[in-house]
Amino acid sequence: MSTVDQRVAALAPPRFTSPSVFSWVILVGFAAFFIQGFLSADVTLARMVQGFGNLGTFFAQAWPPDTSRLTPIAKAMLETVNMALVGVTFGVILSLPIALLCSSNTSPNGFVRWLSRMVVATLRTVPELVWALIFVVAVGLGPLAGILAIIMDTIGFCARFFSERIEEISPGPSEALSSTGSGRLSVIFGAIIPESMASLTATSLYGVEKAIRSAVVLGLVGAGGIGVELSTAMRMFRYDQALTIILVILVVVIGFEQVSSAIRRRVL
Amino acid sequence: MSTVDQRVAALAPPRFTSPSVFSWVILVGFAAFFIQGFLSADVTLARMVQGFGNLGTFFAQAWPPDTSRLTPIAKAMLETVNMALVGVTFGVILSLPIALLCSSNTSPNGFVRWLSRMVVATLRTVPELVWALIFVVAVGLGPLAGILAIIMDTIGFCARFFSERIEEISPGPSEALSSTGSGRLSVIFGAIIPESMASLTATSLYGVEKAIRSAVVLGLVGAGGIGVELSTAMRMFRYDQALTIILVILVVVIGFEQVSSAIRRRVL
Amino acid sequence: MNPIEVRGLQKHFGKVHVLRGLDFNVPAGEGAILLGANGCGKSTLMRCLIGLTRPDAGQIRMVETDVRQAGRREMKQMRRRVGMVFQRFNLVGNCSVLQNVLYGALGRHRLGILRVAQPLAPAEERDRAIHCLDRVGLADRAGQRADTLSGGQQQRVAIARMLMQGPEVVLADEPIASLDPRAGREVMDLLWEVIREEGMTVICTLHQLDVALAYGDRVIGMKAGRVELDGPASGFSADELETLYHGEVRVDGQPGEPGGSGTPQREPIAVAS
Amino acid sequence: MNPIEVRGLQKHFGKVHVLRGLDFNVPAGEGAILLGANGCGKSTLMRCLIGLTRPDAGQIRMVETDVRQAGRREMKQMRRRVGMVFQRFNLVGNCSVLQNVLYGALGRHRLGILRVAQPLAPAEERDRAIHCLDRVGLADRAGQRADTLSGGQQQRVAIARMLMQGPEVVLADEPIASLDPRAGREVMDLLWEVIREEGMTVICTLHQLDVALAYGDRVIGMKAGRVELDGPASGFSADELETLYHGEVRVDGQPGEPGGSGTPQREPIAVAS
Amino acid sequence: GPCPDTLRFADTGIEGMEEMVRAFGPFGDALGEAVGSEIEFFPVSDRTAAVNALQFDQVDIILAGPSEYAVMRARQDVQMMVGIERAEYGTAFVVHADSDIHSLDDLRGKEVALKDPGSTTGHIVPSWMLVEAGLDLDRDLNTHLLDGARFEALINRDVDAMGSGVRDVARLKERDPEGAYRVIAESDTMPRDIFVARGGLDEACVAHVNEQIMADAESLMDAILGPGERDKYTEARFVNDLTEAEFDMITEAYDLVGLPLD
Ligand SMILES: Nc1ncnc2c1ncn2[C@@H]1O[C@H](COP(=O)(O)OP(=O)(O)OP(=O)(O)O)[C@@H](O)[C@H]1O
Ligand SMILES: Nc1ncnc2c1ncn2[C@@H]1O[C@H](COP(=O)(O)OP(=O)(O)OP(=O)(O)O)[C@@H](O)[C@H]1O
Ligand SMILES: [Mg+2]
Ligand SMILES: [Mg+2]
Repeated sequence: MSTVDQRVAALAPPRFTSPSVFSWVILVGFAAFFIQGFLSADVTLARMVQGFGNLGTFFAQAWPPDTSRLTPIAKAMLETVNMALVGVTFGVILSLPIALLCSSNTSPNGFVRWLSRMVVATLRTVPELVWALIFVVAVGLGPLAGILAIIMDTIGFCARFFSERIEEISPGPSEALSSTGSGRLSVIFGAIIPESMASLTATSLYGVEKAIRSAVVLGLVGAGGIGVELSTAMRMFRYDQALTIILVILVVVIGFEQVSSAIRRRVL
Repeated sequence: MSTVDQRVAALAPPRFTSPSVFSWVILVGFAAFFIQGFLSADVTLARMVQGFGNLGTFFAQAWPPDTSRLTPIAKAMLETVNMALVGVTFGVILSLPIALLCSSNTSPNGFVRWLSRMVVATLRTVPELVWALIFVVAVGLGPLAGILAIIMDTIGFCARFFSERIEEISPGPSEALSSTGSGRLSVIFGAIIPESMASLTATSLYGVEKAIRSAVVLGLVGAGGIGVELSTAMRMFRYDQALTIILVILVVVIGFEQVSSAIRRRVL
Repeated sequence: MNPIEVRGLQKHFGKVHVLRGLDFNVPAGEGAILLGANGCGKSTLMRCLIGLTRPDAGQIRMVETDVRQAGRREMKQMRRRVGMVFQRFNLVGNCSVLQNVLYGALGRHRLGILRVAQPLAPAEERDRAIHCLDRVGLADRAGQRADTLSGGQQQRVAIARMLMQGPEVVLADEPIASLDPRAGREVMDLLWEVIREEGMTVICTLHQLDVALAYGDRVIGMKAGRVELDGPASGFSADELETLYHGEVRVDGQPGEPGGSGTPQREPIAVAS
Repeated sequence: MNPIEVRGLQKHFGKVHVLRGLDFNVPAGEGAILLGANGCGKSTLMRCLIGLTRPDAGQIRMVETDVRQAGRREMKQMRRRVGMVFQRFNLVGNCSVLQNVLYGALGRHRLGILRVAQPLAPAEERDRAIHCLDRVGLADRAGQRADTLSGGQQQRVAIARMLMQGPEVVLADEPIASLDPRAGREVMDLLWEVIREEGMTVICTLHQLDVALAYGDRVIGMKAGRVELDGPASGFSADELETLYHGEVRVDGQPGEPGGSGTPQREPIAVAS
Repeated sequence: GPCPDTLRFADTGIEGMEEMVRAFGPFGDALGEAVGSEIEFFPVSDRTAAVNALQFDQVDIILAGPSEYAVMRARQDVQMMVGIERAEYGTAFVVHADSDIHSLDDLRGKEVALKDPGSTTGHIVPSWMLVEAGLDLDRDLNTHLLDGARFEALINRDVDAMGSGVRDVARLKERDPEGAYRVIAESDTMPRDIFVARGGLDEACVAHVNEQIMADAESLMDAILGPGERDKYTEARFVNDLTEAEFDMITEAYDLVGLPLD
């Protein structure tokens, strides 16, 4: 190799850069937790083999699905979709501004950002049952309390994912708009929202789906819905009825997923 | 205006393009559900005003948080984090290939894509309680069943969000890599994964947080954890203990969020 | 007072000292061409001028606003009067071409987006946008999504957006890099026509020395983060300009290594197939 | 047989008929320059050649492979032998420059990514990558993230990646658009040096007519989706090439409107401030 | 009548009353007609939520199990109404027939599946029975609140015994027809399910509703049970002889298991 070669080869970055303190902390922490968790799992093969045999018996109890209660189930499903849509719609409308406050590239300042992230994390952490209690106290039993609980849940989820996506969009277009001297809001609606539209729709529709799946909260506030049907069926050990309900939910979930990807195809 | 002006002005696209049939169906469907749901909510202001007064009394029951059981709570939290990390780790590892099969830009063909989306939707739709039952039958009570349930839940969630993000990355870099004649896998690991890394990390860490928050499933399979603590406190009307537990969860949730954004800052 | 005044401008990216004390003014109505090798800091300078990148030291006055001291309001007012054409176009990919051009008017309306969104924009703004598009030869593409245009077409849309803004000062970062020769001349003609008509002030980055000499009133040559040449275009020959690209042109050459890494080492590589 | 053979190639995007029956061959070892106005379909043609865009009709043979009929394996084998430099660089933004160049070798290794990932790549590949970078003058930037480079630097990295691939045929889409004049010449010198040494075949899109005439063995001129000029570079004057950019150059001019929208209408716009 | 125009009813998701909740529509209609108010029914699937709703006057009357009633009377102002007496209401401990556990005392050092926290027959009473048998819940054995998974856990022998509602014994055999099971302990007569009115509800109204229910007890129960589901409740009937003392054993049980209702 010529001397020039050696000079140039010396410019190659090392294969492994020693990880930063931060990476070490994360890695070691993860490993510690993971190993503890893994050991606690105590996987014994023999047990698993025998167990999987049992599954047949278990599933046999659910087959064939009992469709005798299909009409009330469908009605409950419809009610649930209605309430979920209302809750998620308001939730999404509220999530958008909150997400903008949470994102590093749209937040007015670090403190606001920190605060709104805390709020969102709290909304997410408070369990559904607690939301149910709070709203039952505040507005009484019934759909309204359920819808309010769904709104809280939606904000906790959507605001977080919206903000994540907003942080990931390429900064070019927003820089271009703000360099015409336009205000923050115009930049947001002119560049940031259009650029992240596909993701926002998908996340919102996932929110609806999520609200439907976790429709138990509607049961907690006496608003009925599919969640009550399912938990009743499970408690009565009517697995064949439960299967029917799960299948109905599955149809709706897939339906929302289809709508979601159809919209995305148009926007992306 | 000169004739040239008019010719040119005629090229302007119309202000409103009449929405497609698809848009109409979606819009009308949404409106119908939304209105029904909204009417069912039956918002009466008087009721709400009275109710909000009650909230003070309600919160007074939870204040001050009862920290007498902090040690067992912390221990339960730790166990939960352990199990959640193991479950989510495996869930994420499995989600990645599934997400690649689900995404329009990485799936080998339409049928595989459809099938894997169905599978993911099903994993998501089956309620936690059912997963708990299935795994109790299959592998017996204990952490293993809980971890398996978390894995299923994680796949249902992560695979969907991974695939969404993968569909949104800009096609340029992958086209560049595949035009060197490299195989699908190399393109995926060379361009698609690095490009969507920030989002994948954030989604995965959200997965951990989600698993911790919904740790009740661990209780259902006899694996203990923070979920049992919380639901016991709530069912026993020990709101002050419940508050302590929620605060502990909140600390962990915020911790994971901080780690998540620290990692994102490095990758983005 | 000159619309563009720069004093002792400094900028580091990490350890790389990109702008190393720049000083220059551009008087009103002048069309200045900024030349310099790749990576010498031209785009960074432009971004500092419009306040997108914060310099480390020095002073910038744009249309009488001190950019480093400006609050949000002053910054907005300044930016309204300064149009920028970005090197990488920065169009909003999934909006229509017309919408992208309408965005040029964003700063001008109090209600912002509510007055420039395609379905809401007043008829005169729409007409103006179509005319701006027509000037860059793309009026018939008004309804197409911006990201389905070819590279050169996107660059023209970016120029139309700047025209739509109707600024006093134009910062154009390689506005003709992806244009075909005729379109490039047309765009330069257009820019200079508008400058003359409106008395605009322009800084335009270019890599085409012939174009620079043909159009520029003034040439500012950057080299390794400093202004190396500065004077009326008529005072320079193409050969003089060429010196900007030779020797220590980079801002990151290892110090103490004369003739450093700026010159690529020529050594045939065995290119196996 | 020629490494590049195109017969009756047609491509529509929606209603826009972009490629309208192209026919040409490029024999081995020839350096052909592809000229044409913005939006005339040059990039689309390049993408068809390497199989990234599916044409509607016609035949394409690249290095003896029928691109439209090729299965996955054949397509991969063909692509291994054909290097592409994209108009918009298409670097992986959050990987290092070195990693981006190493990706050029992806197709060559059976284990793919496992043999070219920066920490795993064999020493000779790493050396080769550094040398390719050195050839474009960026060896000292090897460790930097690709998206922090300036526009021109990114373009050079894209060229280094192509060099790393060591292909038989090179498709370069405006490889020097964002390069400064010296870097542009150096890259063209480099390309032609490598062509000559390795007997490579090149199609290179350009908008600089002087460069086209100085370097091209052959010039292919496209206009409105068809090949309009085709012959040895020495046979054309700059004025002849200029005709490519005049008249009905666009692929989307409204039919039945002679002199259509290709020519921008010049009418001063009132640019209010 | 002395009652408001609409009476809001809820249930607390008590063990074994799911069928009844489903059939609440006809019952509500029949009762509404008798009482002269419109009955609005909220199927509240969680006892905490239902109890909370009653405390904050968001519901007028709830149908509660003994455990909930004991909690409510300790925490808030409530009025006792009529009750429902069911056959097969109580707690039983079940083990595999081939197991060597024959009494509660044999459960020392074993794993026991219970239902969910706060459940009368699935948590409070079985815990109380264990304490009565001289076992320390924290040290002498492991209890798991498994809810739905308690059957599977016993069938697979992940736990040695299950303490749950008496009706669960039949269910268990239904779930695992091949298995053989044995009951090792059963609770004494249990307090009955009870309708509870919020403290603020007019006493006259409470009395009126009680009266109307008892006057029409047979046909109201028919309305609840409906044709198909009938057999499961053949022995359920409305009763109006509940006393506070009846529920003292539950309060005591809460105390004994270390969850005092202060
Ligand atoms: N965000 C950043 N982080 C680190 N380095 C940067 C960043 N932005 C620019 N640089 C570096 O600063 C130097 C100047 O970049 P700049 O984009 O201003 O160059 P330029 O003169 O516009 O070049 P070109 O003609 O290629 O567009 C380059 O070496 C580049 O790598
Ligand atoms: N995905 C697409 N959808 C619709 N139209 C497209 C798409 N891609 C390209 N076009 C159109 O096809 C035409 C040719 O585009 P192409 O990118 O091939 O032009 P080009 O010759 O490379 O131009 P330039 O010199 O500006 O790069 C343009 O009019 C463009 O708008
Ligand atoms: Mg630049
Ligand atoms: Mg092109």
